[in-house]
Amino acid sequence: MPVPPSSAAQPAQLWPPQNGVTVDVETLRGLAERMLVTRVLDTEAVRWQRQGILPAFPPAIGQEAAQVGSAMALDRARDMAFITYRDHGVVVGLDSDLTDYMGSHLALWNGGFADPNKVRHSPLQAVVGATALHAMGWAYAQKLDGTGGAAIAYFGDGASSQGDVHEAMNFAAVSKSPVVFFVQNNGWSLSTPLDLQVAGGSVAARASGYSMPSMRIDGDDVGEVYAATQIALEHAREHGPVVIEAFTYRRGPHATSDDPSRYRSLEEERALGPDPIDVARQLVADEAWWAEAEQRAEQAVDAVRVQMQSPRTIDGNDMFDYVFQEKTPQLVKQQEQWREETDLD
Amino acid sequence: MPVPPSSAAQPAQLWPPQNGVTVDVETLRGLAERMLVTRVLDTEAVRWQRQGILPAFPPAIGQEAAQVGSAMALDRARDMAFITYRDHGVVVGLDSDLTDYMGSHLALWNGGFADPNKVRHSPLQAVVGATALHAMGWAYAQKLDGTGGAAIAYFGDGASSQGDVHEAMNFAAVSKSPVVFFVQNNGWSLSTPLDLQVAGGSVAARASGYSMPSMRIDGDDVGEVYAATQIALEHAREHGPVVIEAFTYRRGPHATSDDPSRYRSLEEERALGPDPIDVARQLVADEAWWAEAEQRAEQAVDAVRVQMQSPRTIDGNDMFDYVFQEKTPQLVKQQEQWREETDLD
Amino acid sequence: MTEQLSTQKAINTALREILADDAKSLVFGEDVGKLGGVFRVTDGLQTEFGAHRVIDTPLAESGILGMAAGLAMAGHRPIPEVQFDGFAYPAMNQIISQIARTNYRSRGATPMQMVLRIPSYGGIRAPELHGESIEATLAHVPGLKVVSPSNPHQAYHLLRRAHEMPDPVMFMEPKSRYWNRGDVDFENPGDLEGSLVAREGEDLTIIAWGAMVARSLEVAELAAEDDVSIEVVDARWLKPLDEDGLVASVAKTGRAVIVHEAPRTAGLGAEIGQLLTERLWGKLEAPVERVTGYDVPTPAGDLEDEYIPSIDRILFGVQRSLEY
Amino acid sequence: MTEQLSTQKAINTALREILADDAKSLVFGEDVGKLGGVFRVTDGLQTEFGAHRVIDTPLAESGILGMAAGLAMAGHRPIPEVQFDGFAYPAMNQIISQIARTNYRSRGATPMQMVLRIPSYGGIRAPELHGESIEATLAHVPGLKVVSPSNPHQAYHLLRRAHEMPDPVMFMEPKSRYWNRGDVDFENPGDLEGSLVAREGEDLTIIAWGAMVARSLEVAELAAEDDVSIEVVDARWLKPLDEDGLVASVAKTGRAVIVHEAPRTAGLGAEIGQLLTERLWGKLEAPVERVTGYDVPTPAGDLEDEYIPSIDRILFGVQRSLEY
Ligand SMILES: Cc1ncc(C[n+]2csc(CCOP(=O)(O)OP(=O)(O)O)c2C)c(N)n1
Ligand SMILES: Cc1ncc(C[n+]2csc(CCOP(=O)(O)OP(=O)(O)O)c2C)c(N)n1
Ligand SMILES: [Mg+2]
Ligand SMILES: [Mg+2]
Repeated sequence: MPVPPSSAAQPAQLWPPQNGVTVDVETLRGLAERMLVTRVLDTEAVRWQRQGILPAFPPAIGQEAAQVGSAMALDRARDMAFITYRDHGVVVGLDSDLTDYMGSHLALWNGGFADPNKVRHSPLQAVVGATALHAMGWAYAQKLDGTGGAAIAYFGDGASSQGDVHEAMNFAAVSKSPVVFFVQNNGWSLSTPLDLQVAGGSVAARASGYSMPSMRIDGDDVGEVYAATQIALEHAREHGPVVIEAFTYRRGPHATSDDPSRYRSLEEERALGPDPIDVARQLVADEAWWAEAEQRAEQAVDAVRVQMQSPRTIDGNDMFDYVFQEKTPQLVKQQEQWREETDLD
Repeated sequence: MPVPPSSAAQPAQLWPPQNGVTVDVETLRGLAERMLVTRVLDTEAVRWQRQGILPAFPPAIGQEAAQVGSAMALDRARDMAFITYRDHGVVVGLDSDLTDYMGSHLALWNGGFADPNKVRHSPLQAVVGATALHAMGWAYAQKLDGTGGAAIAYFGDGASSQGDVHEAMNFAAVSKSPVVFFVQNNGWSLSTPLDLQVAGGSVAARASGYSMPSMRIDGDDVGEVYAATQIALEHAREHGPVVIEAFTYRRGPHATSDDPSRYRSLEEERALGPDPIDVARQLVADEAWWAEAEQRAEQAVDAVRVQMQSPRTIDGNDMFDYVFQEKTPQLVKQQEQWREETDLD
Repeated sequence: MTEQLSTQKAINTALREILADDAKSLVFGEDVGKLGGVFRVTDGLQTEFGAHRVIDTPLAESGILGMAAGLAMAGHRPIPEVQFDGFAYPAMNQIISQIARTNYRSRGATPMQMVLRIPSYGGIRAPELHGESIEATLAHVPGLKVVSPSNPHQAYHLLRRAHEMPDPVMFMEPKSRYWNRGDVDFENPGDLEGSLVAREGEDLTIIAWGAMVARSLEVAELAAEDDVSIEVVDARWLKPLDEDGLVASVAKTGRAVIVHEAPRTAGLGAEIGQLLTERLWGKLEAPVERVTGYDVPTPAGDLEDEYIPSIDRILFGVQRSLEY
Repeated sequence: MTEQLSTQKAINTALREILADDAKSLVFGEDVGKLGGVFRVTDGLQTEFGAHRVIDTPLAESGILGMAAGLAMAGHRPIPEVQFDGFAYPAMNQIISQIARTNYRSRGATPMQMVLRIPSYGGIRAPELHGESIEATLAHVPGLKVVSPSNPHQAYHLLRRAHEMPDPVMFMEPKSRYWNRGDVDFENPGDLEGSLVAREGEDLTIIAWGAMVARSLEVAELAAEDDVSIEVVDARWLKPLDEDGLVASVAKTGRAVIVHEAPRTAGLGAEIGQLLTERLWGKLEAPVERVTGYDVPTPAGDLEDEYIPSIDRILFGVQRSLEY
């Protein structure tokens, strides 16, 4: 066969937008406020872990702009976010119930307590890469149902190495499903640096191989993230999938159990460029408002702490009750035996 | 994080070569002769299937140039091919024992009878995509051992959708392992056409996403395939992985059980451009030699037919003897029971 | 209304009716659309319901099952196919970590209502990985239900039933039986829960599923000539197992032989044997016998008959049990 | 020479010695290099043996196992790791279709000599999919061998032994026991084949593996206070199972309780129970008891203690068996 022309359709150039980016003050405040909540939640959660309230915690410190900015671009009436273990900022950005969400980090319940259909985000996904496929399937359903909804799949630079991410991107591009693949390239997958993880160093670079548009953005500038995600979502609704690669940095450890000094130096951590929270503060440029917002964030997180520590109605029965919609006789029997053997204690 | 520069290293441009391609007459004859053997084998095998000698067969008709041309570029002293169910031309191109190879299509033995280390190709792989990973691992071993050997992974446009292919390409590019990913883009994966399979239509287009060089070649021109594969192998030995996408066409059914008229029309099949065998005939440009080569090919395949039908020493014991290098007591017992219950028949 | 159909046609009919009745259902997988599937099980469905609901997907099983999970989260009721049993392995992560757990993870808010069709087991002289029996692997996974029909009537009704169930059902179709015909009574499904006595008998119970049911019925026929009365139970539901039904039959006969194609070690025969022993302690005349595939990779076609339990091997099992 | 080591350190020591002794061995997986693994099992190895032999791979389990297969084809003896049990699922296709079969497929010409290290089972309050017990799934696969050490001495010696074996060995490390210390006698491995009597007893045999061995020993200790003499057998090799060893113990005591963390249905307890019943027909005083995880996805940390067999639950199992 003669070689066909190099690429049928060059993917659309979505970024940077021709007219630049402007985000109005109200929106910026909304974004900044939620970034603050995320930061405080993260900082507090690390403390709660030390106090033994949480068994472990994976802080998102440094990724607030990427998470909050993208989540707030979603249309909660019809869109859906597929999140991982480190996407607290998305949960905050969607105004989801933080106590419900923390149920999962409390080791109370796999995935948390919230109903995904109400809060517009999935239970938190522990298997890296899986969000991409679920977002793709969910997005295909929106096309079928004509809802105009789009899915956003969150995953990391490490997750991008999973075969599932390739399968999802290819399926989505073939079927032109409304998905935004939102990669937080934070430089690290646990202890593994980008150059050992992502050949070529950029996940977005893979998009054109699928004839899919991609956007490489500063993930620490919340205005940029917000605007870019809006553009991507609109493109996705009309034409199909888009990859956003938000460059950011994991400023904390992989999780509370991790010791980053084993694999990266303090110098490296310090040479990062500005903290996204500081970037937002400059964008908002209203110190009085900022001080109030900080206080509100602390109150909000404190309320979570209080609620989190009041006892929840979870017990071993839940373990049996949610395996199926229709419980099997075996489970009924096992549950009975469990009750007998536990009650006798 | 500020967005890093678009792509650190643009992959090398390997194709077309600056000085064009010239393949000497002797080499061309060697290639053409093996293409003929492949074509005759395929044609005969379809007949054998109709006669009930083979339970099924997946002809490679139309892909002889891609397969023979690439296989003959290998250095058999140190390289290794990882093949699938449709790569007879590679087996022929490596002068591997065809009767041993046909053992697998005869349903005598999964993978055939040949020792991969001797014939320099893997047992035929039934799981699409797996060749890419095995080639990658094998290639990494060559780097460790300093053999200078390279692996070539054969797979199809359909197989390219498997997550394993992505994982293999990424690993290979990160570790700069000497692999050539040789995609036969024959337009179809069983009944599924390219546009439903490969977003964007080209597997090679994905290579740059991994900062890996790629070559898009006419897979029906055996000289081009041979030259391109040589270039790719040399690059791989020195610098790391390369993707070759050989554009070709599956001129036959997916397998003898398949009925292509259910999904493609005769018109489409006829509008294909020249048969690779005819291309080779023109390249050789020696009709007398060609006629003799055709005869030799028929004799060679006839010898295979004769050998294939003489009984082989395979019996149910083999089923137990090759599961492990060190047989388990359970298998010893099961084998005994099998003998008892079969001997009594 | 009763019609003589092949299992393949019975499943095709069930799929057509599901697609017609349930706007939220979709069928997808490799080559299920234009080709109608390698076994023609989905023949004609794309023409009738469109390429958006009967979808030729890219060649990627993890993707197919992950897509199914996403669709189910959106309230659709997908009916994906993996082309052959052995190609369920690349999808195991999506099946085990995702499909089996999403209902649990979401506390019932996002059920995984779907039927995964898996052409299963050996017997058609196919290459390796085209004749796997993966029921034990699936049955071990919390959150999955597993069913395997043995004839056209069962295939039609169990598929319709599985589609209605709110939990993920692994539907294991015995591919060697696709072309065998039998009566399908559309109006009278019979009981679709649990196991089914396929033939009554007094002396011994054979428990089988899929293609091994027909073979066990042949064995029972042969044994009857020697005045041995064998009851054949079609287990059908492999998860949950119909403990009471299986126990009832073996309580009556006192002896059980379990037949399956999967390798012996840690196969479902072990679970059923152990269950029967637990429930019928002191009432069994002999240990539960297993006639199974060997602990070897399903061999190439020419050795297939040596691997899959044959009539002779089942008869040996019966004899061992009777002579205990 | 005998030293007090944790299981984690014992495995680390074995790996260091293997890398030093065998130039064809390599260790790789996610974060095994610079970090030394999330459990520090590979601590220091990259510094000592170089990043080419102790490799931080990309985050892709199917890739890791596929790479291992390719390496083994080239005559290397890889020791890959999956970071947690639940992340073996994405690699199942490479494990089942490739690693378990390549020796067979090539008629023994390309053995798959490798050890896959899998930090396994629950007990550390980790999130979901970090506490899976996948031994039954692996043991059902023809072509794999499966072993699980229960203490530092076993961990050290079984790993060294597994590395020498010419077949692929799944090495299931009980992660909740990584930090428990015990004597490792480097010169005297003891018998490394088959099962091991961890405590002798007369009245009943508990069969366990991994972390459940220590728990069963506690149960035996408690039972001794009530004058019940329990023999605890550490099964160790889960494929092939040490049938003779298990049978010998239960022949002596007449009663068996099998303890495992995996879900009950189609777990390895079923296979062992059925085996014991087949081999000891008429000699058992009670049906073989199983004390196992429930048929539910391994729950989040707070419910973990409800799921994993507790001392109480094992004692109930013992009581059921004794009172039968
Ligand atoms: C399939 C799978 N393999 C391994 C892990 C263990 N693991 C959890 S997070 C992580 C690193 C992820 O890196 P990245 O995707 O970049 O996300 P980040 O942690 O940076 O947010 C690993 C290896 C996992 N969760 N899932
Ligand atoms: C993992 C896996 N899934 C499904 C199949 C069934 N199957 C065999 S060949 C084939 C089509 C392959 O197409 P392609 O990769 O383009 O190779 P070609 O047949 O064109 O040579 C399919 C779906 C398989 N062998 N392996
Ligand atoms: Mg990261
Ligand atoms: Mg093809």
